[in-house]
Amino acid sequence: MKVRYFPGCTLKTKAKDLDRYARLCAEELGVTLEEIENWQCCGGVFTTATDEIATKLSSVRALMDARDHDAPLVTVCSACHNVIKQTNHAMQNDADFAKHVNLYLGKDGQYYGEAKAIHYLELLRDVIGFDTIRGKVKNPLAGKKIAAYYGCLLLRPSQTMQMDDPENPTVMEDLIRALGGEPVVYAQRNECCGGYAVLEDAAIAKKNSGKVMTDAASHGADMIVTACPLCRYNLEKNGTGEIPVVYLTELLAEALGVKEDAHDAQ
Amino acid sequence: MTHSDRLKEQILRTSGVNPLKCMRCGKCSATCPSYDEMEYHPHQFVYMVETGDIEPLMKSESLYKCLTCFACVDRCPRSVEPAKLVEAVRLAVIREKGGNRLHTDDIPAKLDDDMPQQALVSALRKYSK
Amino acid sequence: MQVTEYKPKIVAFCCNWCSYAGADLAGNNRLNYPDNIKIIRVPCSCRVNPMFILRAFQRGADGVILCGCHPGDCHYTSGNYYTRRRMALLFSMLSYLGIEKERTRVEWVSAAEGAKFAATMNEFSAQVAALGENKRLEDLRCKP
Amino acid sequence: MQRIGVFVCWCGTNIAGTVDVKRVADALRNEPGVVFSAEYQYMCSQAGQDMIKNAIREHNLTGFVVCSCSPRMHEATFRKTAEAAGLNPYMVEIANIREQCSWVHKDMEIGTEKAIVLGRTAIAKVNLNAPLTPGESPVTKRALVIGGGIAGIQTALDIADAGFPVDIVETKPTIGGKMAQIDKTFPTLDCAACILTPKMVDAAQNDKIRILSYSEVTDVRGFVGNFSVTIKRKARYVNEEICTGCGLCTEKCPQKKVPNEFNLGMDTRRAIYIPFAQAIPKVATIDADYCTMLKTGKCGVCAKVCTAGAIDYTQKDLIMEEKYGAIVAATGFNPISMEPFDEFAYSQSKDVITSLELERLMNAAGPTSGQFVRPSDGKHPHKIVFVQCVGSRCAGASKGKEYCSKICCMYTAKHAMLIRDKYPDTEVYVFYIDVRTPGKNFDEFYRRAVEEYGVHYIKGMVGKVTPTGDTLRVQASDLLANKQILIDADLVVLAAAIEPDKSARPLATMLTASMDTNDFFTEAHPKLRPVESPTAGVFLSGACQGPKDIPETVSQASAAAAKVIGLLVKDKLVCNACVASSDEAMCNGCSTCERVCPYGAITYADKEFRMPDRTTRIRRVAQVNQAVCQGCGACTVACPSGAMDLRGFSNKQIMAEVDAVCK
Repeated sequence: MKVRYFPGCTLKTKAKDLDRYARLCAEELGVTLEEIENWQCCGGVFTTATDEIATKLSSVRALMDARDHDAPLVTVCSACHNVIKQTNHAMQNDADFAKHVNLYLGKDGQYYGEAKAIHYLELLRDVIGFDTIRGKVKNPLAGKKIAAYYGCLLLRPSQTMQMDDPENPTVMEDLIRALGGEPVVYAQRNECCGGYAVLEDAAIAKKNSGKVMTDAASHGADMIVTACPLCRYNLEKNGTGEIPVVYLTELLAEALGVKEDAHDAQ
Repeated sequence: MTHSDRLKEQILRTSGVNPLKCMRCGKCSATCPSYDEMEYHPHQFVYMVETGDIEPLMKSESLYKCLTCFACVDRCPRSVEPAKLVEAVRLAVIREKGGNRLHTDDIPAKLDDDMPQQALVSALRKYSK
Repeated sequence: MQVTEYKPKIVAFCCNWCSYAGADLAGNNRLNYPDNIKIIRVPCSCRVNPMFILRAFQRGADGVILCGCHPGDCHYTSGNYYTRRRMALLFSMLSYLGIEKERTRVEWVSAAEGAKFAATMNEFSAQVAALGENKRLEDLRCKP
Repeated sequence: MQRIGVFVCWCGTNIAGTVDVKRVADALRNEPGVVFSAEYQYMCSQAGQDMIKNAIREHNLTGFVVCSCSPRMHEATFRKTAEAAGLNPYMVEIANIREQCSWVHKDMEIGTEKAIVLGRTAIAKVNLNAPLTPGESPVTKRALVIGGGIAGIQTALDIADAGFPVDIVETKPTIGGKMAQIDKTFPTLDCAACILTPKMVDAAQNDKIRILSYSEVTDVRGFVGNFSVTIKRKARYVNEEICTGCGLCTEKCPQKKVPNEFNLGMDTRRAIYIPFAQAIPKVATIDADYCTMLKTGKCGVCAKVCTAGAIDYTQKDLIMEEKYGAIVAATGFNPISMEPFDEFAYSQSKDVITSLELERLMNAAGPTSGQFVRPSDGKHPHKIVFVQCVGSRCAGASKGKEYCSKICCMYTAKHAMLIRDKYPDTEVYVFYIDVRTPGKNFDEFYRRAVEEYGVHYIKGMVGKVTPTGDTLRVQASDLLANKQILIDADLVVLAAAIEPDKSARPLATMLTASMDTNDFFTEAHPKLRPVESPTAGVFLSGACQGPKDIPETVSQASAAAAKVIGLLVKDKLVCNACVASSDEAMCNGCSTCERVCPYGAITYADKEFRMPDRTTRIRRVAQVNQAVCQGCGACTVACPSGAMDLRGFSNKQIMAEVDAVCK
């Protein structure tokens, strides 16, 4: 099957691994990620103000593309996903907002939230299925204690994201289990890493990322896995450095045995 | 209508938040990751907007410490959504002329080789107009 | 020549358990309200058939008010909820027919709200008086 | 044609002061149907009533109007007068010319004019009055109590004391309910078992009380005084009559790994079990989900060791049908699931527990035999954090209950106090939003926890609990100090909100008893009829009606019993005469009235009708049960064909009143 794919700015630059492995793994699992043409940056964060319209247009255009192709819109980057899903939710539930957006769109077309925005994890869980993935694992991550790090963007606001239980999420843990690894459950996995505030006040990022990493390490994790480039940056740069941080797709690629191919291709 | 009344109305409108729903439990502040860096804490944002005491908030550094991580929003028992109030007050500041917090000239100094673009665009969106 | 002040004719339906008792309390406390308001006792506000209200307007009433227990306090648990829904529909239909919304009202008056009853009646009477006589729906054959 | 009398009362000067009563009497004399009109100083006096009786006889009156005070005052008086003179009491109408006229207006002219209109309106109504006879129905002199907690037990004991037989239906193998699981009670700190178990024994020994444990109500038919109830007695695979409760089987059963629900899963029991030592009835029950014999046919240890021969693996569920005059719902409450509140790490750490779990941990008969230790490692905790309002007072999109659970402030004070008393080396923190302690000696109790026992009460809420190694890192706000604080606790106790038992909703449907949005039973009147359901003959006891502590539950239980006794002492029930009735010729059987009836008073029957061409046709028509109808009239307005009408407030009568008012 084919799905529409919104990579986002970071995946084209600093987080190329996240993007490359996402495509390879999806292909291996029978799904083609078709990149949307001329996509524009999502803006990184969703502005909650009710009168912020223009900042959300790039997300709406991406969603329109998915609707026109009658396919779900998949993102890997947690931030892009958060912005697009929240925008879609607002288009579906806030008539006033939708009206304003459609005035901006004008002759480009109209949109009322018909498309479905899903995260790569939802693609794995709900479309492909963890059982299928389990069957395709070539290099099980046996003996590896892996701490899933959700951060804030994947789960919250939970009413809108509808991804998982915001306080006790299981999707990444289930995936780790399917890949043969041993998930490590720790309380800080859904707390913020410090996010973009690293530009404003690196101390905040240091404090929060440190807390997350210490908690994961104290529960015996060998590594932390994340879907967000900024989380990875903060954990690596501002964490305690106790354990390595890897991208979710990288881990998946390793288990599915497509990671080497990628290296060969390079 | 006084200036502070107008300000309050503007904040309530842009945020879509009703501070009267607050029951003063303080769970927002209990869960806030930036609490110690803030002068005014999430529950104070809610209370001060309710009482119309908004100007001190606009002058406060607290506006730039919120991570928009939505922990306060998700865990609030009354669905008050304090983070949206912080955002509305911050927008009231940075939408004014000269209100930008982050200036493009200052950015190169803040970057390092690994910093993802995502951090930059997010910060620009949050701190500048 | 004596000029008589125009007094609108108003029918007030009061439920037996709350509003009728509220009206009694208004009387007990000697609170004034216009004499042109006449109360008809019903067991519950939900007993008021839209037909009764149409009949009142046909017979020359200038305003009709329905009083019941506060929502959640209905003696019959849910009667006033029916009233609220039925009357919302009826009043919008009446307004479509040209009977101003100000001529009709549903008000919740508890047995303890004598003062509210009197105040409501004074206010409603003044409101209807301001609109003048009701000509719509009125059946001239019913006029003396 | 009616022959109507009119009696205008002066009420001393109360009416006569602003109403010219003579003019009123004279004016009304000319109204249609009126054959007699008079005024008198006090119509409600004996002399006034005699005047009415004489007029009835002399003028052959078929009905009369009294222009006097509010019908809420003396309608009953004048109805009795009518009855004494041989007139149907429902042929009387009152024109309220005191509260609605003389007391409201000061001007004699205005007062008199209005009094005449009010009198005319009442006459217009009486002209259409018809004699009404209230129906009667017999009463089955036996009560059913659904739920065997402290509420159900108290209600049953009180009803039995008055001499009426009572059945208690309890789904669990024993009565006792939540109170049996509680360690101590506030504000007296006496042990719950010590005050509960004697009551359980009383219930068991009372020959008027039958305890149907391990049973469920599956169907309810009938109406007040005449309920017919189907009860399923679940197979317990032990003959209740023979089992002596010696407990040998529960020691020998090889299946040891069954989570013990009485201790909230904190320890295990056998597949054959007696929930706790003082269980009533004290007989064993086999848990079919775990019994090896029932699942595979191989074992039979319990049958072998039972000297009484009480084990019966072939037992089947038994369905019984019983008749009752009154039903009491006492289905109680449960703490809500802590699953959606995992910011407190309930699923992540064994040392995050609910308050009810703490009760079992502190109880001498609990999983730790009263040793107050952490569930994870069996060590004594030194720092304990209590979190109040978990899942209570939530609104909007959040995941809890909107109401205050009412009991948590007090039991938390109790827990904190008991721990500080027994283990003074323990530091106890309580995070609260508000401390709500209305109740006799309640606030004093809470203050003692703070002032005498040194419990740290902190105004604020816990935001996150992070299990780290040995301890639980509690991140919370201290609103008064305007600080975010971190406490490394050994144990975190969550005051979980309480909710009605899940069985309440289907039961309410069977009883046609109404419920609120939270699945608590609704009372007939929130202030004046708090222990009755709006459905006649159904009464409410305990926390199924709303969150309650033990003293409140017991008061309500006794109040419900008093109401039941008041019903059962009657040989016959006199119904409200002003009830709805359906004109079968007009009814089209659409069911609209049935749907709006709050009492379930309307049923449908297929009836045979003779058609003009002498054929017969069967049609479905509405029938109002006069014993159940309360006469609100909702159905009369809902009826699209106009078949439904309300006696005493008929469409024609009210129309006539409208006409008279508008004349």
